[in-house]
Amino acid sequence: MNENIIIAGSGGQGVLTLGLFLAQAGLKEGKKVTWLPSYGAEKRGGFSFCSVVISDEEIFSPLVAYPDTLLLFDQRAAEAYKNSVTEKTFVIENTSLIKNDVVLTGRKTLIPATDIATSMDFVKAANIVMAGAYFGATGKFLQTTGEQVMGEMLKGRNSHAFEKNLKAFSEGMKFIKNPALVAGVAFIKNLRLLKKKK
Amino acid sequence: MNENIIIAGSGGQGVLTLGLFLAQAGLKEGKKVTWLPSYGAEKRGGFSFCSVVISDEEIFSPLVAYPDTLLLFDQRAAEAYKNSVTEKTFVIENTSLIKNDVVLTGRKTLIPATDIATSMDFVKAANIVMAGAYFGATGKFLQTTGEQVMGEMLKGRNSHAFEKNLKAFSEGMKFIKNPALVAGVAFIKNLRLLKKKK
Amino acid sequence: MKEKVLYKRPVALSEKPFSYCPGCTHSTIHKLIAEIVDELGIREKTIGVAPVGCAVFAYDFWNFDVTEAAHGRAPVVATAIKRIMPEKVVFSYQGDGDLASIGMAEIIHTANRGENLTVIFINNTNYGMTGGQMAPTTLAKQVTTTSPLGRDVKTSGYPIRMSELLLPLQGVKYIERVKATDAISIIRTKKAIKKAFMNQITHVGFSFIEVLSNCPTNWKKDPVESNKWVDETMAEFFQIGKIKDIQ
Amino acid sequence: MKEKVLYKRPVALSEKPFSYCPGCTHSTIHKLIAEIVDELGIREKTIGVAPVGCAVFAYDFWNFDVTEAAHGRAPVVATAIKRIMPEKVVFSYQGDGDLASIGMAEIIHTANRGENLTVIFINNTNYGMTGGQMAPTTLAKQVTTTSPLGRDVKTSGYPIRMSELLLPLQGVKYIERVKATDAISIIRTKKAIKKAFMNQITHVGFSFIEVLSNCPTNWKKDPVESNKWVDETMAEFFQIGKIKDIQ
Amino acid sequence: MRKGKIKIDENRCKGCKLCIPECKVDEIRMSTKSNKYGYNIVEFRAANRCNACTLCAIVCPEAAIEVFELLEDDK
Amino acid sequence: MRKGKIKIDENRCKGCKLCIPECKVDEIRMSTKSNKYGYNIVEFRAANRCNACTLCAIVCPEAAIEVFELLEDDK
Amino acid sequence: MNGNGTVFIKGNHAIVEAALDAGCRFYAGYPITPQNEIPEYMSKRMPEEKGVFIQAESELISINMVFGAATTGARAMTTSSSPGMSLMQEGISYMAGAELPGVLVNVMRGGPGLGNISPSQSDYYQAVKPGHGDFHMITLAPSNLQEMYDYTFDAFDLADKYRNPVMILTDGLLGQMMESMDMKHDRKPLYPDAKKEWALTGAVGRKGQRIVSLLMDPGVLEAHNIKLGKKWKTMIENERKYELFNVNEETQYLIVAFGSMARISKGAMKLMKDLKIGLFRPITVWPYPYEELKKAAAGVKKVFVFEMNQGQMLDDVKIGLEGSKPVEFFGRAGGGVPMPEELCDFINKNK
Amino acid sequence: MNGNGTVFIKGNHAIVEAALDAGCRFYAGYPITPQNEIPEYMSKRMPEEKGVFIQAESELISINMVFGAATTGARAMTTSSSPGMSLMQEGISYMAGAELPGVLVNVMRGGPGLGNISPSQSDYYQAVKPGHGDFHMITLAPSNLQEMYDYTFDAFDLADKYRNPVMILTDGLLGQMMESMDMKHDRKPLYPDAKKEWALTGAVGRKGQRIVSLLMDPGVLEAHNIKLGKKWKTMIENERKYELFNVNEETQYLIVAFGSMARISKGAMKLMKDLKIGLFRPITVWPYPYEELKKAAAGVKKVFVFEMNQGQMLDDVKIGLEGSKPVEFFGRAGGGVPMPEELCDFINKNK
Ligand SMILES: Cc1ncc(C[n+]2csc(CCOP(=O)(O)OP(=O)(O)O)c2C)c(N)n1
Ligand SMILES: Cc1ncc(C[n+]2csc(CCOP(=O)(O)OP(=O)(O)O)c2C)c(N)n1
Ligand code: SF4
Ligand code: SF4
Ligand code: SF4
Ligand code: SF4
Ligand code: SF4
Ligand code: SF4
Ligand SMILES: [Mg+2]
Ligand SMILES: [Mg+2]
Repeated sequence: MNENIIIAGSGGQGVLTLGLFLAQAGLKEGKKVTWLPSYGAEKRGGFSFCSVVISDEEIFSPLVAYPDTLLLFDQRAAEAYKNSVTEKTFVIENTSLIKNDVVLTGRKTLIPATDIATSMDFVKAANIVMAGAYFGATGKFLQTTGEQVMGEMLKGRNSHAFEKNLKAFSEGMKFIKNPALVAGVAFIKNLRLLKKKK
Repeated sequence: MNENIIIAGSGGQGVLTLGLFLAQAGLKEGKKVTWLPSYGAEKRGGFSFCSVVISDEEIFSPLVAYPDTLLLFDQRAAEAYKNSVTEKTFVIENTSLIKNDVVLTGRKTLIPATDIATSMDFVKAANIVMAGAYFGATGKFLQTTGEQVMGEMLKGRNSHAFEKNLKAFSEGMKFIKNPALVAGVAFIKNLRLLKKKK
Repeated sequence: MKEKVLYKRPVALSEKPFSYCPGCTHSTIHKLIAEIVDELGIREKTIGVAPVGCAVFAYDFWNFDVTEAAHGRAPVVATAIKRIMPEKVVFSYQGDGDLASIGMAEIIHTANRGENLTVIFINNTNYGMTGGQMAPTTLAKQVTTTSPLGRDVKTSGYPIRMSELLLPLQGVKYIERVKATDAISIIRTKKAIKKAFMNQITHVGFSFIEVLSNCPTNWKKDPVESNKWVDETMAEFFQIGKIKDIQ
Repeated sequence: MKEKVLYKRPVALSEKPFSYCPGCTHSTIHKLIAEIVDELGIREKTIGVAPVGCAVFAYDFWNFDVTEAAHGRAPVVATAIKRIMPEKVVFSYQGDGDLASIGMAEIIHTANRGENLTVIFINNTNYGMTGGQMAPTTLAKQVTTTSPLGRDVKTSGYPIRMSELLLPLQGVKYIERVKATDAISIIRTKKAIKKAFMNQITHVGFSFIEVLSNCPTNWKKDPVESNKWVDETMAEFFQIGKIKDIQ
Repeated sequence: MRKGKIKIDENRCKGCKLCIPECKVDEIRMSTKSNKYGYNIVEFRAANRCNACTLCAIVCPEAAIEVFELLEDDK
Repeated sequence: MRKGKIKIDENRCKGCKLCIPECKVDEIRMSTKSNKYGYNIVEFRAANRCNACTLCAIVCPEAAIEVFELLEDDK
Repeated sequence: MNGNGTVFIKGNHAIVEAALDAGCRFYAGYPITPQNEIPEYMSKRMPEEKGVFIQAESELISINMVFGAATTGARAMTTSSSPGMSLMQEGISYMAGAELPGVLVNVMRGGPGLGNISPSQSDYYQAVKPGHGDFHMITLAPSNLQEMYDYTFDAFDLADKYRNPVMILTDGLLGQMMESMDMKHDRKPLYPDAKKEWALTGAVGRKGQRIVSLLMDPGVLEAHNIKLGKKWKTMIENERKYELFNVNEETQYLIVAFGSMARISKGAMKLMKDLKIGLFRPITVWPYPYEELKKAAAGVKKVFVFEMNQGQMLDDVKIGLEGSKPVEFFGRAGGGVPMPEELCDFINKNK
Repeated sequence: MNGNGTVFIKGNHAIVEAALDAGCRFYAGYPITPQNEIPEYMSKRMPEEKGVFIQAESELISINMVFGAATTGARAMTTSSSPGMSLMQEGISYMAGAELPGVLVNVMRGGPGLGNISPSQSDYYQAVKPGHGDFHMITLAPSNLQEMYDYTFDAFDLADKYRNPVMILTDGLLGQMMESMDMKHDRKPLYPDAKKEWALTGAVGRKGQRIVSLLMDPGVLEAHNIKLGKKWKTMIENERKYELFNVNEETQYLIVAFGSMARISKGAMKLMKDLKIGLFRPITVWPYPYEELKKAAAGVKKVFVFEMNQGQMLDDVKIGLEGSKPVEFFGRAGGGVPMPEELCDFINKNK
């Protein structure tokens, strides 16, 4: 296994935590892992992104240029990363904040993560919804691994928090596994893409 | 001509000014000259010394290790410089402040410069007395050169100052040129030296 | 119906949107400075010196000449500029980490020399840009990323009141501490900053305006709550008002 | 007749004669510190931090542990020592160039943190060691090697009164300005310095003693005249007395 | 009473909500819109109560609000 | 009155003259001597007026002066 | 976290844990990206270990506090990033002059000036040739988190061994990234109980002693410098450290790279298995392993020098090679971090 | 004084006169031996020329004032000695980053730390490899008073030509000594009237402009660094300066020395006329005239490197020679100044 992930969005969206979550999942399944945030603390509503590499072998470069999986949180992120997508890239887009489809290559899955989180009255969990989408869509890690990691990362917080997060996670998985829902979103979004491909 | 001079004493005795005086005399007579003070401003009653090189040719090293002429103002200076004296060195010692004769090599002339200056009620002019001694004893520069330089260095000061300095200068010359006086001082002082030499 | 414009974006601001966090006082003060520059008609002779701190990007937002000093050194950069071009209007703009921590010597000596400058001091009780560490202005017991248990005055000392500290220096002509938490206080603040600029133009001398400011992001409070905290907690220790005024 | 020793050279002084100029206040204060260390019996737990300035050689004269800080940084060197060994008696000894010019940030932050230290501040209105240049403490109109026409307060500012400057900092417990121009004032000075040491021993906190000092060499005055200038001219601007005292 | 209106530059508004309490006549509220930077922004109600007091503009950190006084044409 | 005497360490004295005015009984004066560093130093007159007040020692920057009280043997 | 001493940790946190394990009980530091996690984490961890944490008000204050702490014999550290390190140059020189141990960490970012906060190696020059005066400072350049931890620990031992400041030269990439590594909480510091006779701990039963760097008497400073020079020679003899990776008789090209760039170079080597490429990685960039480099390069056709700067270590490579091999340089500047593919391209074009 | 433009002058004063002649109208400096005569003399002379003299309260303040002055387009200078120069490293990097001209003079003294106040060349390292980040600074090393004056003047021209700080690297020997030299009051500065379009003089009829060194947008700092790198290449091409003295086909030994040490070496050569010794003197110690050195050494048996430090320029000699010649080093450390005789001895023993 050699999974190169980029997660991109804006400060406050939980981009780095999502990266950490995936990294921990990798570790839990016995992989080598590196996690690299966007450099330093850009506090002023700027970009936020991170590279996560999960591999069976020693990892040399923790920086990912052409990801195997790309998780995009918002429009700016999509603009910024559209060129890092290759034919082999699998893209997960948060359609709640990406209205204008600019990623024209790669395989793609769409999920209105922010809307899902908002509907749970837990807007901060959009990243966990994205995590669920990642687990559901790629199948690279066991769902139970994800749940275990979540438990560890929320250690010390009350059980309510844990359950809410778990819910967000499974909502993400559920959404992505429901072909109808995904297709519903993806159909419209990908029309242009399909046209181009032809 | 290649005259390497060291002047040594303590802060406040006019050691550096004496060096400058000799340097200017050299310049006035068309020589190349360098003047180098003790490094920096050691303000706290410390050593004061300077190297003056006067030469017909370009001067490379402004630092003098083995002087042709060594002017010593006080005991500490004598202690510090006794080892830089070679057979060819000509030493002028201020016996007012050098009670203990430690310079055992080289040719030597003794002058109670501070006493002479004090007797003129102008204790600060001990260095000018020493300058006179230098001019008188070495004959390396014209007396008139010395007087001219003095005039230039005191430019802007009142004529009284000039005359007092001139007086000190000529007292120094006079003393050194009077074999009786010099011998009188030198005789006692050099006894030990003479004994050693034998 | 005809429309009369009562408020519009000042000309001395560039088109670029502020990169500061929503509700941040930096934006408000940037805007006020631009308004004042417009009102005094000095855009062509104003030179700003930006700090190292969140406002390091100030040059992107003001449409007059701006340079950026090393961390803490803005007042001396401004001094050199003003000495060379005494007819220009020169100001430095600094955060509390910049001015009250690393730049303590620079601000004191500049103030003491009585340079005919204006200094705008944005006190938000922490190092905003680097992620909310404790600053010399952090309140007692305030939690920051480097005072996880709250500022302990026994080891870190009490917060420094810069305005009061500069008070005894004879070169200092005008000091006022203001805030910018609502329209009324913003109007007062503008008046103070304008006066500080005028002091420079009329050769009165060194003026210092301390603005009690928020940092919603690092305080982990929304802008409205942040401003409330400024009003209620911060302003209790850092008393608002004119501290010195010599004409 | 028997002889009873009423005054003798303190044990906390080394044998080495002071290298300071005749009549220099540095010597007097060095001696006083040694007397106090003797009297308090703390030679074995005193650690001094010497400055860069004429007193850079202090380590040669005190017979207790001494280190030498970079120019202006003595208070922070002392802080680290004291924090690691709170049971020791730690003081810094600094000139006005060292403390009030390059070391301004260090003294203010140390004072503000309220470090339990003693700072001895030798104010002789110039940079003695480097040859008498203007210092932040140089009096208005005073001629120095870098103010050949006398200090111009319009460009160089007024002299800084360090004791008053530190006054508002809450961490500071004791400030007194003294002089050492005759036996009486020396006795008073000794009392002040001793109190500053005692404050440290009894954990009262940061104490600051400013000693109006002479510099006969650079002032080009003999020691007696120098002290007279301290009494008459310097002490007029820098008022002698207790400035702060909190127990 | 004076009549006024405001114009909010949508792409400058960061939804900080500081303007809302400034408006004593409740002419500003959160909208459901996000701007191109993803900020949930405020909107002018245009409920005809605005008196052009400018307080909202004064408080707006982003200089995102313009205020107009509406003058009777015949004046 | 108390009787006293002082001892001046010749090689420590720098001839600064600060002690001279401190002695209210005029027991200290410039000497004609120079010490090994070339300083013209002061001397104790020993005119039997010293009262061991220690002021000269207190003022001496060089800690060059020691002060002794002279006690009657039988006391 | 992952049991058995293995933790998944951030580079900046690894430095803190190593320092504490090595017995560091004094830390003073000032915020600067990308090393803020060090003072932040320290502010929590140091008090737990009963040590002194001070948030200094500037980098000048940091380094001079470390100076003060070192005079007491305590193990002390400060950390910063590029502009902050520039401000410490005087203090570093003072520490070396006064022969004081201490550990300095530079988590480099892009320069010059304020630059940016991306990873960079552009302080190599200043690290290996710091401050004024004749002195040297051992400088270790880790290239993964295990080394961040291990070498920080080593740095304290080396500092005490030589009574000299020691620097960890790393960058925002290693400081910010997370990776697994083994914690060695039970590693024993060298000389943990060694009585530092020279330290200022109060003149109990002895004369006062001093720690100074001013030596004005003629000749004394020169003698001191010569002593420091000898110490430096011993460091050169004993402390040169480097890694050879894939260097053998068949190696045709040799990459020379340190720190982050070395690990990225390994990534490139992995992509180019058909070319016989070896890597020489100086671990002590000062003392530089000159002879070892020359030896490693002996059989190769060409030497490639890769740095995240415009060619600073290149000078040392030239000194080491003494003109024996052609050298090609590739660098990324101003915070640019290359991908392995870029290095492959460069090698292919210039081999 | 001696008519015809010839004056007998102190090195430190020569620097002041040169700066004023070159149109320097802003000086900020802080006292430190052995350069105190510069601020002292400046405090008198600068106001006479209607320029700004400020006694800065620290070296940090000096350099940052020079930064500020430079933003206005004014010619500005600061001076210091070794420890003070260490404190300026951040500021120098900022100036280079912001592309600001300015002249810095380092009158070196013994180090490390406070060291002493004797002449020394032990800041060579810091001078040629200053501050953080990728930047370079032309550094001129005069060896007599004429050059103190001439190169200080040149420094202002070079600074403006490249919008970069330029350093004069000299020492207490040259700063404190007096010697005769020709004053050239009527020499015209290059670009005296050139409009510095980039300067901040008020945004009259234009948009506001900026002088900064923070470049956060991805890639922008890298592009800026590459631009600075190109500028540096131009400096290397155009500004290398050196002196050959007694170097010809017959030369058997080559001395390499700069500044004071070069003149003392000439003194030694004079004493050893029977040996065929030449001198290679880098005048710009940065950019270092590597190729010229190699060429000069081509025919000699051995190269002697003499420095008033423990071998700092030696690195550059090695880079230049590329192992082509054996090298012997002699240095005096900690403020020691050799006599020509010592150099002769060393040559005789090691030739
Ligand atoms: C010499 C140096 N030290 C540290 C930093 C890192 N740094 C950048 S901004 C900043 C503090 C900013 O805090 P403040 O001045 O309060 O401004 P704010 O962001 O709060 O407005 C620091 C420490 C730096 N750039 N340079
Ligand atoms: C960084 C640095 N800058 C400047 C100096 C030079 N210097 C040595 S002593 C001194 C000033 C001393 O003045 P002050 O502190 O008033 O002490 P004084 O000699 O008057 O007692 C200076 C500037 C230095 N050693 N280091
Ligand atoms: S981090 Fe704080 S100070 Fe900086 S822009 Fe955000 S809110 Fe304002
Ligand atoms: S120079 Fe001044 S301060 Fe220094 S020792 Fe002499 S008199 Fe004292
Ligand atoms: S101008 Fe006044 S009344 Fe109108 S919207 Fe703004 S705050 Fe409300
Ligand atoms: S104050 Fe300005 S930025 Fe904030 S919500 Fe209102 S319009 Fe938007
Ligand atoms: S002790 Fe008193 S009385 Fe005796 S000599 Fe000294 S000052 Fe005079
Ligand atoms: S006070 Fe001391 S040093 Fe001065 S003259 Fe008297 S004995 Fe000598
Ligand atoms: Mg702040
Ligand atoms: Mg002083």
